[in-house]
Amino acid sequence: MDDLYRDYILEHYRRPHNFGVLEAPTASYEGSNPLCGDRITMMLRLEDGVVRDVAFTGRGCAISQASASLLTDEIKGKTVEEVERMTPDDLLDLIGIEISPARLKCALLSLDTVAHALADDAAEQAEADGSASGAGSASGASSASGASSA
Amino acid sequence: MDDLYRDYILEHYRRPHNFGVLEAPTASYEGSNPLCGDRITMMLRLEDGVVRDVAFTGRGCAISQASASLLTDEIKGKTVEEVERMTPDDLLDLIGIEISPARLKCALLSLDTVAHALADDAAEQAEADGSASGAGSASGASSASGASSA
Amino acid sequence: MADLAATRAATRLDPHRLRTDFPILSTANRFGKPLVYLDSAATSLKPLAVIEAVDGYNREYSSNIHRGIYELAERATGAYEAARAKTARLINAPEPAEIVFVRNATEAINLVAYSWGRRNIGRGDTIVLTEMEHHANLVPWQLLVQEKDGDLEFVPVSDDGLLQLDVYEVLLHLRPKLVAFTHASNMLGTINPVRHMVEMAHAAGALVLIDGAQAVPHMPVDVQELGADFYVFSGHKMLGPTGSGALWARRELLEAMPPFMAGGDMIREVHLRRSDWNEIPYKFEAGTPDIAAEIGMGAAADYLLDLGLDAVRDHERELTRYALEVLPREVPGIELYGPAAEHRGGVVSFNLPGIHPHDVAQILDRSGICIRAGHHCTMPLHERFDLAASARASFNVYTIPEEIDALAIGLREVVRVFDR
Amino acid sequence: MADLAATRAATRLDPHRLRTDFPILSTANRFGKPLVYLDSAATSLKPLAVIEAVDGYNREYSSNIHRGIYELAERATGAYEAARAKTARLINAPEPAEIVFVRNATEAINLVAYSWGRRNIGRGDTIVLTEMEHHANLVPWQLLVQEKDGDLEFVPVSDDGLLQLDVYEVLLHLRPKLVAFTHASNMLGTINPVRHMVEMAHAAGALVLIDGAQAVPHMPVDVQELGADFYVFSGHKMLGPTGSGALWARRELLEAMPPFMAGGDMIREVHLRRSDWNEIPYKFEAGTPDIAAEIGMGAAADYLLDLGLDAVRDHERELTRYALEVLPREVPGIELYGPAAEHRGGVVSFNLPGIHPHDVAQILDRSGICIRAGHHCTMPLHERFDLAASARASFNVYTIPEEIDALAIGLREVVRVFDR
Ligand SMILES: Cc1ncc(COP(=O)(O)O)c(C=O)c1O
Ligand SMILES: Cc1ncc(COP(=O)(O)O)c(C=O)c1O
Repeated sequence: MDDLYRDYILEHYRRPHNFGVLEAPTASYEGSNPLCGDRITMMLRLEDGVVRDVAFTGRGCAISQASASLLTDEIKGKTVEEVERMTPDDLLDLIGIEISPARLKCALLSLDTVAHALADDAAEQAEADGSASGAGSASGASSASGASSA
Repeated sequence: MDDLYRDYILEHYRRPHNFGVLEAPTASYEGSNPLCGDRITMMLRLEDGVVRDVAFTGRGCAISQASASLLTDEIKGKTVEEVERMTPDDLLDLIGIEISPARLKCALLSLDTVAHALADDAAEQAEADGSASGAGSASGASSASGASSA
Repeated sequence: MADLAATRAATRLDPHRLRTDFPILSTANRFGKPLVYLDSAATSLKPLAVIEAVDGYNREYSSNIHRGIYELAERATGAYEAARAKTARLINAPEPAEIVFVRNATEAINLVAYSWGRRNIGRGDTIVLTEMEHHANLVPWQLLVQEKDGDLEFVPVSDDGLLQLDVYEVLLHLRPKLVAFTHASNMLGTINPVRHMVEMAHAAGALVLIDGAQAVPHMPVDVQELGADFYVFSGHKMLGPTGSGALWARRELLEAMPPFMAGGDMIREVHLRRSDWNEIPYKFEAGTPDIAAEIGMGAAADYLLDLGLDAVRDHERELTRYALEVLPREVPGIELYGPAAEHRGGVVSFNLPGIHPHDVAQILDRSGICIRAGHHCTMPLHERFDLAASARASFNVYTIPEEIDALAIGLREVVRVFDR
Repeated sequence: MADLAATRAATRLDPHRLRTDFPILSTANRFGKPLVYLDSAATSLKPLAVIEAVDGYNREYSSNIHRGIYELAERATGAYEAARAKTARLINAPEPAEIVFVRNATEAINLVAYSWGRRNIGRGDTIVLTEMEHHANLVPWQLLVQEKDGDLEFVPVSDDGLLQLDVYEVLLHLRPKLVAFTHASNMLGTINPVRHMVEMAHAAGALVLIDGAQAVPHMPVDVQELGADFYVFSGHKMLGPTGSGALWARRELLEAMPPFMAGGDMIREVHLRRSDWNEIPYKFEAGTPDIAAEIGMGAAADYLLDLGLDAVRDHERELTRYALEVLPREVPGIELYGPAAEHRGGVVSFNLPGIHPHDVAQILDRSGICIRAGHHCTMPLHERFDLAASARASFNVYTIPEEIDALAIGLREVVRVFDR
């Protein structure tokens, strides 16, 4: 009956993969969808342009939680460029169920939050590179946390 | 065919009675109906509580001009109290044609303006009486001119 | 005694019968399920009388008002002003001229904040609100006190969803210039003791704005008896069209207030560098108003007055009592918010443990059941109860107990989906 | 060549045929006279497509938007956002998100005056307007410069009803912050050289607001080609419902502007003492919008696009040319205002010597002919021409030459009544 609430979606919702806090992430971002009260923090450890590890915390509906669970599985081990190239459609394919317009923001919150985390990291890198010498360590934890613009 | 534009209405419009400037009025007021551009100045000479003379100037539609013409005929010689007691219905009876809601303001502008002139005069009298001695001449021309609140 | 009971019975609502007045109630969703509409607090359905009032204007006499000297324009002007008189009657306003037509309750509150507020609230002045306000009765005041360097204070809400009047009393010692609160909460359902609260505010020298968006559709409202200074509501929540709404305020207040928006109709005379204003209510109705919608609101006011607002209130209180009894019994674990049926309108907010309200709403939709999920434009109230979101069922004159049964069955299905 | 001519002929309007789309055109007045509606500049009649779009929402899927997770709400949200896309297409806006739905052109201008104006106009800053503005594009700026101690300057109008661009040039040397003018005059009919005027304003560093209330319904409008910064119009003048309208502005401008009204939907997060804003256009649409009316405006946009705005303009230019030829010939002594048909929209204002326009309108009403009499919300323009008032006939897609003939006959009757 319920296309949306397939077993594997509920499975990911009940026991999300990569749920928890990542020690010393190099990039992180807190995204939110105030309309639903969904709120999720994505933490990534990037090394040599590759997503070495990823985890998330937060609360939300089955769609947003399952989406985060599936997405984190997907991007672990991928290069940053590969992740940056991911489109909403890629994520929707991954989720594999039909999402109505009203739930699109729930489904895409995870990807949106990852994108923000990566963008912030890139901005900091650029700044660190630009500000030449000094304590310009590009590997300092970028725990940029803020509101997503989604 | 035209209930509104009876001969006597047009007659009053073309040759309004009491049209012109009154020398040394004791009360006067400029009323206007900005929506139509109607604008009329009512001038009265009051003596011992009686309207000794009255005249008006201004421009407006047939209804407002005929109304002013008929009204000035009517109030000449009446006591101020009698004039103050006149209601919109009295004036509409005088005009004798059926006025649609949209034209009511045109029809009543003359009465409204007379009422303002009398009210201003009364206020000045009261002030003059109140301010005791001095040059408190109650017969100075009250040329209170301003916008009607209609 | 028997006679009295008979009269009373005669004035009861027959919701099954009046449902035929609402064409949408005979539609079905994409799965062929009949509509179970439990989102009336967001917007109400519209009876034929309202639909046809709008359609009649659009089809037969659509023309502009106030400035036309031809039959159509006179008919439109007549209908528009008649709607104002009907709206005045609905809340027993002393005169129709005190009714300003606006798009919705939100615009009415913004009008007061801009026009009255910017002139009367200054540095250090306090406005008292409550923790249960809809964003519409909160954010405009935030903007105002930010601009004017004033202060906001909030009457807290108790665990059972009531305003803490003892704190209100203390806050009034701050001598606020304005107190603004909702007549009925759109999340908890709480009906506030507004008459008493107005008295207290007046005794402290404050003016009072009441947000009646959730009250006018559901109970008798008499602004003169309440003694309020400003009262606002939306047409679309009281069986009327979107785009209609009203601000009521006492004549002296409206006359002293500067205009909000400027343009045609609200002026008396315009020169290149100065203008003066038309009389009330036109001073506040700049430009071509939503003639069709306000005429529709007039028809809605008539419809409600014909039903009788006492009967409406009785009907909805019974529904609420029924829901508060059925839901906890039939849906194990359901968490309900808000006070007892006696103190609340037809609004029941709840959560199912471990299931996000969005998922609840989505699964109910399959069965044709429409409820709301989210923060219902009351984020601070949700924070107060430490909720990220809630689900809400809300009722109106056309709601029947069978729909509450359907909701209970639907919620069991939701639990089943998540438990499987 | 023949082919081209055929195509051109094929895209011409057939006003007689499309009149059947307007149910009101088959009504008659209290004397049984068929409707001759010549007051389209005040508000337009509505075609079935619009009437039914409104009625369909009210009957079949009336529900609130944006926040509902059920079928009705998704349908309503879809229709509302589709209307935004259609409205964007009508004026070739780069993206639908740049269309803010408002009640009417008046609200759109007030929105800009409050939100952009209060932040960007300061002491001594100049705003350039023209003498031919509707009060809607004059009084909001008067209020703004009064508050901020700024200045207004006015481009004068020549005797033949054209803006004096040489003076405009000089006024631009004052380096105004904003220039605001009407695309087409609702009294003279003048279509202003807006593209050129925008270029001149931009060269002088000013932003430009164009009041398109009398343009959008009648000719192709392309905001990108015009290069405007703000463009406003009303739905009810473009065959749409009352209560609908739009502000278009460039994304960067809208994003930088603070909110106008505050409440539900325009926020992202609300706390008791601070809030932040939703993305555009929602930041400017506080509260429940006029869903039904905006959906109706979308249908009107489609209707106009289907007719083809070039064909609409051609039709109305021909009508105007015909009127300017017939009226002076058939109605001795008639005084006409405004420029030649080439430079004007379907608006013809006039006076009969010695007869007040109210009387003209009243007598025409007996024959079922609807025209406007008064100052048409352009008092300063009437002062400029030393007129207390004028009569105005205005056209739309459904207007036919026979109605201009009827007007001429009616006006001769008016003269007869007054001369008898
Ligand atoms: C040129 C112009 N601007 C603005 C307006 C105001 O339109 P609305 O009353 O729909 O806000 C009008 C309508 O009369 C107009 O003709
Ligand atoms: C208590 C309360 N106030 C104000 C509003 C705002 O109503 P509208 O969106 O019609 O302006 C609502 C509607 O959600 C409400 O429930």
